[in-house]
Amino acid sequence: MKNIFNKLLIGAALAYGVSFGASVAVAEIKIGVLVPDSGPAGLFGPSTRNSAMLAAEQINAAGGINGEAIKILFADVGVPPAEATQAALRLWRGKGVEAFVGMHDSGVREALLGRFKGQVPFVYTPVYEGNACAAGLYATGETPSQQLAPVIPYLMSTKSVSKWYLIGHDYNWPRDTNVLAKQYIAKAGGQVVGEEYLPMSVAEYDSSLQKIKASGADAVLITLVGGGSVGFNVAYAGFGLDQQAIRLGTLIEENTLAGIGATNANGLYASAGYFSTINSPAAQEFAASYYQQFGADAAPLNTLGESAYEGLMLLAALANKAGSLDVAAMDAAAEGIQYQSPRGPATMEGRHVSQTIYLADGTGGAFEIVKSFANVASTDACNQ
Amino acid sequence: MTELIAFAGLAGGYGDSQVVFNLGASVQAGQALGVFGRNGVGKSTLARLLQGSLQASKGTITLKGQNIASTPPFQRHLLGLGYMPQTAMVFDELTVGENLSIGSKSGLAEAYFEIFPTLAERLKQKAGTMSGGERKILSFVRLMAEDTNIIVLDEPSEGVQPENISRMEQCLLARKKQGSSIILIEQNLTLLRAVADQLLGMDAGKPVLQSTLAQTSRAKMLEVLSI
Amino acid sequence: MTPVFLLNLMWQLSLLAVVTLGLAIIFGQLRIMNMAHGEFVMIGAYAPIITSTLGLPNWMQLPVCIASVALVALILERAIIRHLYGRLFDSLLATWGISILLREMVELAFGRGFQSVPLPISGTVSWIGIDYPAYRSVIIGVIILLFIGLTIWYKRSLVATRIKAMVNNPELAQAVGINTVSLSRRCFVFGCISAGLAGLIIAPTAQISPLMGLDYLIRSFFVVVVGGLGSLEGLAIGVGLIAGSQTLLGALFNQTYGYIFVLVLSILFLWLRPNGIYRNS
Amino acid sequence: MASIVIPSGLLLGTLLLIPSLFGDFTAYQIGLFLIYGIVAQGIGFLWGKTGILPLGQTIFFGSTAYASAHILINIETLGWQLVLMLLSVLIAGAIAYVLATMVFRGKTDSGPYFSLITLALVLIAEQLASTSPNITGGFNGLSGYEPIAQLDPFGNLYYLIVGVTVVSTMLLLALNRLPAGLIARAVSDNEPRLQLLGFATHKIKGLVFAMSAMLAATAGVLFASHQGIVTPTSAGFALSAQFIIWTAVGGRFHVLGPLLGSVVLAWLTAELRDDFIYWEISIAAIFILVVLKSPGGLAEIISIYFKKLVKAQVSEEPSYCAAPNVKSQQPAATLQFDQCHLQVGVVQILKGVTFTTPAQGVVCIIGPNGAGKTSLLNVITGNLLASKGTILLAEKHIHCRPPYAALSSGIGRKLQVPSVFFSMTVGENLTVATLAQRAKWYHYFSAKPLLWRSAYISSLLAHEALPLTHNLAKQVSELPQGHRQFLEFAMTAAAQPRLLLLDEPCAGLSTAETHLMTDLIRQYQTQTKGLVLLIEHDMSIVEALSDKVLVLHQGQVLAFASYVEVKANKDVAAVYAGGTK
Repeated sequence: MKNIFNKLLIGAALAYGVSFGASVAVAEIKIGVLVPDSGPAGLFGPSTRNSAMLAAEQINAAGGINGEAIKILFADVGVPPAEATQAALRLWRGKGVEAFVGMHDSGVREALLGRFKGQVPFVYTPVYEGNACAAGLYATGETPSQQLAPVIPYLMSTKSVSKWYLIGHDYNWPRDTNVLAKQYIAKAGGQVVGEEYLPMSVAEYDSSLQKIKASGADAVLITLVGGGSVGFNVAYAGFGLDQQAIRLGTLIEENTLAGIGATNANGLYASAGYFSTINSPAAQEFAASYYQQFGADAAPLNTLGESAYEGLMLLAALANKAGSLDVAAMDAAAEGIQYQSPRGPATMEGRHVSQTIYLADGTGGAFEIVKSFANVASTDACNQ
Repeated sequence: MTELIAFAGLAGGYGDSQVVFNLGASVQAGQALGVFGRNGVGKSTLARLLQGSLQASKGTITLKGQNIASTPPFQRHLLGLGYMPQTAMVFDELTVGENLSIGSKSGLAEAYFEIFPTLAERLKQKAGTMSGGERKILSFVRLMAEDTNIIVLDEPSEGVQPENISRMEQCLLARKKQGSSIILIEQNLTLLRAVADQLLGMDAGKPVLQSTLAQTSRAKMLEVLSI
Repeated sequence: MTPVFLLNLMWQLSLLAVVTLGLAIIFGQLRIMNMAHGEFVMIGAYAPIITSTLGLPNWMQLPVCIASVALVALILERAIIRHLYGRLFDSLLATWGISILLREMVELAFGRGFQSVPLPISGTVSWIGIDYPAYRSVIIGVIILLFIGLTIWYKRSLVATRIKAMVNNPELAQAVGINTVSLSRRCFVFGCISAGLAGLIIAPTAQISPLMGLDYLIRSFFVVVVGGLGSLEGLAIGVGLIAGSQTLLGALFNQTYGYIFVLVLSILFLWLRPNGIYRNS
Repeated sequence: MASIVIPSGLLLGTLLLIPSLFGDFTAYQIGLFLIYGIVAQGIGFLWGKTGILPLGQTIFFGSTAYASAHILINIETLGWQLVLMLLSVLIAGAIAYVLATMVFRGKTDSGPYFSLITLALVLIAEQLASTSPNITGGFNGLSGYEPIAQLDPFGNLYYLIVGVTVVSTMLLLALNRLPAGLIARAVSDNEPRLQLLGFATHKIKGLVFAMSAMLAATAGVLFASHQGIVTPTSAGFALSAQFIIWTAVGGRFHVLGPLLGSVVLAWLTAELRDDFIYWEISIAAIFILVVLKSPGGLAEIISIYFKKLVKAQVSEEPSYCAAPNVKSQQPAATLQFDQCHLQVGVVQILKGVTFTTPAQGVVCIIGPNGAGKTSLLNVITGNLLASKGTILLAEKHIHCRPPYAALSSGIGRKLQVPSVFFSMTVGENLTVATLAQRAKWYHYFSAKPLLWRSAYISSLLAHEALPLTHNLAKQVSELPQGHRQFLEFAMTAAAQPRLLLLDEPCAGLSTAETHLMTDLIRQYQTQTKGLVLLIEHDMSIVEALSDKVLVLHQGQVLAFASYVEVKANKDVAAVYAGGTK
């Protein structure tokens, strides 16, 4: 209960504090960071904000962008595209923001691209379906090819699985992901025994689980998102299907795993560019300063939240190399640019980031990295 | 004799419009007050003021010596006030049996099945599917079976067949003998004169005749009705 | 029609029945179109989390669930709902506002993240020749017993008749000595508690987050509409049609068809049989 | 006219100043809110006037947004683009009309069910939009097109939006002041009465719903150009719910209310959402408060203060003009019942009623309560359908048509408890009644018919004693019951039906008023030379008025003869033995 009061107090403080918080800026570069504060993705808001603040601090400590300090301004984009666009435009047109880092869904991205029209650099950071290409757009997030190309053959050989069942929500990202998944599975000598898409509005998985059971699948690729993923995985384990087939998810991160619960996570694998339990020095250091700065009970780190850090790091690297925040200059400088991050070394290729991909085992309720694949390039990137 | 219910200077209506003015009477145990008047003169409004679904804007209502002007209706019932409305007099969605068991000590109603045998046959029927007259009888029996001794009836004989009206009359007279007070609003003068001891004639919301039955001829009552 | 399918169907039916019960009471009996129904399910599902936050033992989940839902329901009834009896549209709008309010409150208190409640009974049991999750098996039994009890109570109890009477004819109800103010309040709180208990039952088998309520609202509404207001038989038929058709179509084709079919079915009922399929006459 | 031009002009002026005062970004924002406001205005008109609450306006908003995105992608020439967009708006209206008339046909109580139907439809629409990537681009939406006529959303497109907003506002303001608006208000006020005045209310509801749908659709067209992308959220329930909240808080009874609600709330949301974590809670709380305490919303509150500031002009006596004749004045005719039965549920109300009236005169219907008198009138008007037997008026079957068709076949009816339009003034009530059977469709869109005064109504109002004559500007809700009897009588008689059905017109009248009423009834009969059917308890009135008396008892005709004969009839005496009358 104490917790509740604390949060109420913080809320009140925020409400009062904000108007006084704006400091007088002297020769600063303002960067808009677009975070989901509301809606279903709202649970990623806090970790995204924190990661972005950490990145800004470190960028400034290292001399800023082209010698100027950066200041980040947040906007809530966890809302429908029309409202999200407005929030972003308010920063751009109203508050003099010169570049954007965005962590939001693809609908909002498309809406923003229609407004930015290459006039302002825009780093898009979350896991997404790939193939988004536009002037001034740079994607740091994992695309399906990166998450699946190395992981599927690895799991098939080490876990001796071959019969895959693909299940996802009925929209672009899962469908695009599964198109690639089917290629990789076929290439590794496996077969797809079922493919299914559920409407977002349905919270009932029994018939899908029955189909999985009947299909004799020994591996399930999950592209359900958020609450649907939690509900599915809980029911999955309840039926004892974890004894029949391993699960691989490309958007199962720390929050989702917490919702699934330790007892339901047996044989649940996740593939992503970041987990809070990566044990490289860079990742350890990042996590340590995150929890030091924002408290031990800060929103747990995860690949979506951390991606905002990546986005700002890439933006700084790009702008420094280009010598300005001019889109044409940055576009020219983009190819091959490298930067270091908690995820490991990263290289921009085709406006997407070639990066280390981690495979983690969620059994027991916490991700344990079982394998890392260095420098995985995206085949869903843009042709130069 | 004890006075069970009395009201004085009673006025009230709906919203801003006042419908009845300065009504007063008192009824002893074992006595009946008959209220009559043409359609729309405010008789039902008086009944609703007494029962409590309308709040009096002026005046007092005393139930067994206790002022109940601001007591909610369900408590008036618990104090012994029974009421049979003119319209919507039964629970249409409930069966006859449920209508009879809802407000009273169950079992009492059965005594009346001998008098009104049609009810006993229809215990499982929904009250709303019965005709107007049958519903009146159901509502009447429901009221009779209740554990109340101040009884307000708003046009119980409306649409009821003559033989059943005389049965109602018998029931009411029996209740008077048992010491209940009755306020009977009626247009059927035969029933009214058989039951009432005092009379209150109303026109345009005001009392126009207030007397005992003995002193009031039928002709005088008809005069009130065709003013 | 495999045995597993039948058990799944039973699970879905009993789950939807217990989730809808609260709405059937509040919408069906009190005529309050409670758009915040899902949020009461949600609060009930948070009961285990409240219990562990307070450091109470696990067996306290049930009392904590009842107490917390009852408290919220009581406050809302006194502050808002009691003004809405007999105002159907306004009840829809105001409870929509309430649902936002409750979601945001829970979010402030427990955060946006998913919560997880471990199964109180784990493993599977063997039924008619197949392994079925033990918790589900027990809950199916409990819900069936609960509804048998409820049906008997509903048929016999005077309270049920009095609620019906109150909704049917409030003025006469008062005249026969029913305290309608208090009866409506108790009825509303009871409906909310039953929604909360449904949440508690669901908690170990579903996602728990402040946004989960909407999952349970829409289907419950259409169950009540299709079945007809105000009777357990109607509730049963509604549950059977909605959960049955969705489960069947989900198994035969896919979930999207099942979902759209349920919506189309509801529209047809609302249009052609607005009083629902079951009318006791 | 001033009441339309002044607010619209002020609105136009204010909106035109915004870009230069606050810059093009604010104009862009306000542009979006105005688009939402247009949808809300449509909802406000529908909900505020007819009482129908649509929970799925984004069906129309979203589908025309998608349609116009496709048009902008695939069609090159501006002319064709505009034609197709207009077509999509019209299709939306047509679909809405068909939907509403189908649902409302034959029912007056389907309001809540209609709302739930629109809710289910919007859920279907959202589902289809997000899972049909080939048509809608799926979750990521449809984008990559230029706005209409290459208008810049940060520049000239704003002026187009302002233009549409002002046109929509003027349209609605004008409708409010035209007969069409009056009729729309009458629907939610008293639908059964409007039907008895010969209006097919399900079609009126359908038309108003179609209009609100077309406003939503027009806004959807603008939205596609303004945003450059259309996603399933534009066709979703969440946005629909927002529209409702904005409409309610802004005020559904005023044309500018929903616009104000949308702009203010959406703008505050955009400004406060990021920083004030209690914003959503505040909105919810405000919304609940409005629903409970102030159904008129912001607009109502503002207009109360406004009226305190600005003194209302003394309105001069309007100059009335002669109303045209009723569409078809039918000759007097006999009413014929043949073995007519009526069953409701399991109750037999009419059991083989047979009689034939003369073509002219006053027929009084008497009988004990529950004899079936009012039900008899109900089967004549079609409010209840006879289960067996035939009813003929002028040799034509009339027992199986809806109540709204009664008046056009020459049947007017006054109900037992005076049924008038309670939220209107006496004058407005009379206007609605005067429009009945006289106005052609275009008359509803012209102000002049509001000043129609038929010769008959003028002659009625000429009676100094008539309690309506000096109360024309008074609200009906302030009128005593007795005066409402006169109003309803006047409204029923306004179309001069050849068969006038009056259910206890003298109940609750004083002696003098009773005399006036009986005089009026007699005068009506002599003037029109038609038939009056009158239910009456008071035998003195029956004696004074009746040419013939129909005695009903337990659903059957006990006697049908002159007053003297009936009075001497033993059966009749037996029925009334217990009573006074």
